[in-house]
Amino acid sequence: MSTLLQLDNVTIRFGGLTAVSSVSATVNEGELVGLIGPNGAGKTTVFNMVTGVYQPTEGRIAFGGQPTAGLKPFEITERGISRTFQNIRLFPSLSVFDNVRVAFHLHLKHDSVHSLTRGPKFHREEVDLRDRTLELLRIFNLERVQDEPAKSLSYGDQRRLEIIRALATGPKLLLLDEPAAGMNPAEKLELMKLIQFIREKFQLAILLVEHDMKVVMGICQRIHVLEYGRKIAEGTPAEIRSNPAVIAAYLGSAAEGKS
Amino acid sequence: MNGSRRSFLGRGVALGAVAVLGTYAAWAAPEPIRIGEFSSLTGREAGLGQYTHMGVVMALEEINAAGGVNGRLVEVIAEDTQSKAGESATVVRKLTTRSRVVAIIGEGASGRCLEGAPIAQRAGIPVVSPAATNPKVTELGDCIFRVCFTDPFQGTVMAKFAHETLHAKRVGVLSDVASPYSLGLAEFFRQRCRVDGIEIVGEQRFSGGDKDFRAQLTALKASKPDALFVPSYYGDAGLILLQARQLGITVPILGGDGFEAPELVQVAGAAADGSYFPVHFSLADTSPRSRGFVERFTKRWGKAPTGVSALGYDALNLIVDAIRRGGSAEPKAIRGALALTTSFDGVTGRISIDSERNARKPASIVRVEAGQFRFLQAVAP
Amino acid sequence: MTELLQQLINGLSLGAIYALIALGYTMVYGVLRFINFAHSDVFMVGAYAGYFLGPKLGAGSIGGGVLTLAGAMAVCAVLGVVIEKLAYRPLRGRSNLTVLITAIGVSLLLQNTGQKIKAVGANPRAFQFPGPDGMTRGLFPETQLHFRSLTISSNQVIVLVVAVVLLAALWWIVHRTRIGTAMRAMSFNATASSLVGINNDAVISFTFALGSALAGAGGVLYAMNYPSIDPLMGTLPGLKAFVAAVLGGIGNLPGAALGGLLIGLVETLVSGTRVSTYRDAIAFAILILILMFRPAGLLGKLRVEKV
Amino acid sequence: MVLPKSQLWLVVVLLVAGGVSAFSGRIDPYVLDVAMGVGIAITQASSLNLINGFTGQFSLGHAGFMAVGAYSSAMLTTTLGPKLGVSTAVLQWVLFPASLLLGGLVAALAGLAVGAPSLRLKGDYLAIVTLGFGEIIKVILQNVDAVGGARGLVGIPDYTNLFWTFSVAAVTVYVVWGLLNSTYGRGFLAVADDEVAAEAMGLNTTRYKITAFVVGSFFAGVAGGLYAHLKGYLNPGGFDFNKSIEIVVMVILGGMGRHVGVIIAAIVLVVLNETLRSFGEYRMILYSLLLIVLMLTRPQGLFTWTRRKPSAA
Repeated sequence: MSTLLQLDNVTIRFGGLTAVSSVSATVNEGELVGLIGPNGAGKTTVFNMVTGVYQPTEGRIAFGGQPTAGLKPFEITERGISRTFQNIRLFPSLSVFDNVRVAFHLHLKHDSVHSLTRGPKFHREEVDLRDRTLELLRIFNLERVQDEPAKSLSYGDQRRLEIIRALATGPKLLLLDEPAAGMNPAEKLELMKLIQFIREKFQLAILLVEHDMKVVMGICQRIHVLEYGRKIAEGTPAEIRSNPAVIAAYLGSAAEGKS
Repeated sequence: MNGSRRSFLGRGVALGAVAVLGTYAAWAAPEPIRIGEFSSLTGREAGLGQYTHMGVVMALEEINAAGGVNGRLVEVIAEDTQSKAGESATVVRKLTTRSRVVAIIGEGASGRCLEGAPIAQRAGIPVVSPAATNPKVTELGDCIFRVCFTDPFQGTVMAKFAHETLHAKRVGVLSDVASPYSLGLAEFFRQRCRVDGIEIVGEQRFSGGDKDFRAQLTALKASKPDALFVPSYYGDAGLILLQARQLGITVPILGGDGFEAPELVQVAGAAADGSYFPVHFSLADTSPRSRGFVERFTKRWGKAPTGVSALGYDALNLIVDAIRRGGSAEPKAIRGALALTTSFDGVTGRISIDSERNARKPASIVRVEAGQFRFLQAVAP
Repeated sequence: MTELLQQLINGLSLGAIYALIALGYTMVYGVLRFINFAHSDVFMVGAYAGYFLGPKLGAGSIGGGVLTLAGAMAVCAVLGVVIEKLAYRPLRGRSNLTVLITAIGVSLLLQNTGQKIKAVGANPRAFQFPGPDGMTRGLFPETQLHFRSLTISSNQVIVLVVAVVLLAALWWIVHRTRIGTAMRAMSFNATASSLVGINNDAVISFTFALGSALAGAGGVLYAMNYPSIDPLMGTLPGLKAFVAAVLGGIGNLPGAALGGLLIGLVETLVSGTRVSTYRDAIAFAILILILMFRPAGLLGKLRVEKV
Repeated sequence: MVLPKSQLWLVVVLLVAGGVSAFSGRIDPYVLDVAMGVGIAITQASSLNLINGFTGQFSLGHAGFMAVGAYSSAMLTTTLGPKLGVSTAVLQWVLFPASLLLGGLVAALAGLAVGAPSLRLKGDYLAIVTLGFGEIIKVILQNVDAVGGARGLVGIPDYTNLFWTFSVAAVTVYVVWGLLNSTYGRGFLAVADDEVAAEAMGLNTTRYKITAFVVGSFFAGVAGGLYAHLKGYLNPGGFDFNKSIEIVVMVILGGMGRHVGVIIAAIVLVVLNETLRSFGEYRMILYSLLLIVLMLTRPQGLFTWTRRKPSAA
């Protein structure tokens, strides 16, 4: 198994605040990795650095062996990283269908000029993209609402649509930011199956930020643990469960929360 | 400023009367002669348009009270250009084709006249501008006339005045970059100064509608002129005079016909004293014709006329005179008769139309003294 | 050197007025996140309020001048609150653009109604008041103070003093009173502020009253310095003040004051040079340049979008 | 098959415009003038709609781009036209379209120059930069004697006719519609909805925004050329901030990001301006009241009965 994503001593500071400090981590091809930690540990910040929203202050991120420094988010998506957001960020006024269709953008052969000349090649591609979009929607059972505006979907469906949209970019690595947030236990179970299914069906690696221990422990092969921007542990779910530093971090924060 | 509405009502009454008479005696009363007017009745230069319009309406009422011309009543169809670019072309098209007017008065502002007049020219409808002083206006074509003097005339006259009467050797110029009127005057003033050997020691610009001229005036003051030439409209001029005196500039300030309005003195107060400008028509003019006009105007509108009121009054009377002389209300005939105008007795002076379709008539230079415009001297073309 | 000093003084007094108007833009933006285009016409109304109140309140003396100023501010405060209640409040929660167009509508309404009302009219009016001796006088007794070849008008001093007093009062209200704290809370997070029991509607009304009062003061001071008023007089200073607010960082009170002073100074300094006719262009060019390097304005903080 | 149909529509409109134009001699010139004003307004509003409505930018400088196009185009026809020594018909049917193209291209360049550096600004900041740009253009035009300065540019030939105005309007509408109705084009809407998400989905949002700006400015410039050759006279003061606002109002009244609504709004506002003319001084009061009442009662825009079409491949 070769390394897909590699973080070497990555640090980012906002003004005086060090949000992530010297974190190193890897995700291998086809692997399902969890990234956990108490609130404010810097998990989403790591996502934002990986996807190019923020540039790390120090350290190096490489994807497929190539450094990603200086790349814009869309260029990183081009390389094969796609993501969902902690607070759902669909295109609310676009239809469900268009939300997914737009994400095929990277694979488009046509551009503004073809949109105007509208030759046979343009049309063939549009038909092809429609089929691929519908196929994706069908897999996830959303084709019945394809013409609804995305904002009218239920919360669970919006979460799923966001994952579908991310898949449409054709990623090698999918970053999921708290996909189980706001779900009830039954939905969480459903989600775990869905994540497993995606990984196998689309043959990709997944990096998962999640609060729910059950979900993380249940599906991840490896887990990285952050606290206050530092990595405090890494290992299999079993290792993490018995790691004293992790227990301290979680119990500590739990104890604080209760007092 | 309620001129337009009252005129609208007035016109309504007149029209109503015509209509009522018409239903009973359609065979007897010929259709009125329609004359168009386009002016800035609203917007930034509404003052200019409304004062002109009041003069036009007064002329109209007098003409119709006297039985019209050639046995027909006259009707004026006024359109508003809102002081905006792009409107004049449309309203002139409306006047020439919709309202089927035989002649047009307007517009006082040179810029909008340049936009609207070519359309009348193409339609062969004569235009008489009351107050567009830009030389380009009558160059537009053989249908375009004016009853006012031109920028070259004013600029030249004021330079000559600075030289001969004020004995100025060094002058400063402050002109409005957004106004073709102001730039034109400044240009011809400069040309004449070169001829007379007056040195232009400072040149500053502002943009119409500005309120603070202290920076430019401070710079001008530093160049120690004997006189300042400030071609601009009264709105800006009032503030310029005020601020110039506040900054301790005591030399005479010369302006253009745009200075003439009661607001100049209202705004500048005592600071207006010692400024000089040419007028088309002086309230202090003692000729019976002018005095009568001022009296009738004041009675009709409850306020004194300005130069453009008199020009608007003359513009309509000149057209009607041409209809009378030519014996026809056809645009072509009116144009022909207008071109042949000699010694038309207007309230702004004896007007002759020259081969360039400009009015040849004397101008008066006034001096502001204790808030009054005092007639100083007449200058012939 | 004297000329430069003179220009600086002129610029400072013009800038102080811009600052007063800019504060209103910025305050409304702070709590409602929209550009109140009608603000420049509230400024115009302020000048007319001063024009009509002046003779009744004894303009021409120091006391009368202050009363007139206060009266105009009160009129504008009421006007601001009324505009907000009638035109903006029903649109609460709608898109910014909807409110923006409404604001443009209100602005056009004020301008054109002004032109039509007989007492106001389209023609410029002189902002002067009849004195007992039959001569007209300004809002305040006026003298020219000379320092060597430097000339400072007492009006310029008054503008600066009034601006400083009003800015201090504003600072006190915003930082030392309950309603000011509520304003700050709301501009920080409107939803949260309503959750902790702040009456957002009251805060908005108050903000409009405050901002409009400042615009009213600006209008009177502007008219006093440039005593020719007309219904369209608000447009240009309004635009400049708006630029000032953005320059300083819209939503930021000291930023608006700083932006106003800067625009006033730049304008005056440019006016005295060869490129004076490019003055408005230069003011905008500076704004654009500053925004290129500081996209949130001079003192504004860029809100890092949470992803 | 949708796509030949869309192009068919374009051809039909062009033919009708040509046909009607051939008989324009029989139409009341005033009506003709207003009709051409409508055509130009449709071009202006639709092109701004691409920027403000569909891509979610907020430009307040459309009049500036229009001015750039108007002056470029008018300079070409007034300086080159008389030197060519060919018939007016040739000038009107060959030189004039070339001048419109030139006007569009120069405006598009200006759009690029303004758009590229300023697109990282958002919302109100972008609005003020575009507004500033418009004012800068106006001031420059006022100061350049070669284009008439403040006096304005006189003697522009009246080449604009029904055919040209409505052809340009039709092409503009087609281009905006065509750009948006493709997988590529949905990207404009995605950028308007959520830039961060769009970027994360691999969309080069900057490129989208610049494309919208450049295409929008191009057609604003062409509209300017039409305007110049309709009015026959250009004055920098005519392209001020209020002109930009007029166009923004059309877009918002029509419903941001609606094709048909914005066209209707452009027509209605031009016709309204003429209808209210007889109200004289009350016109602007009525206009402003109408604006306020409309926004209070139909804030989503006046002409938006249906939901935006969800998808059209």
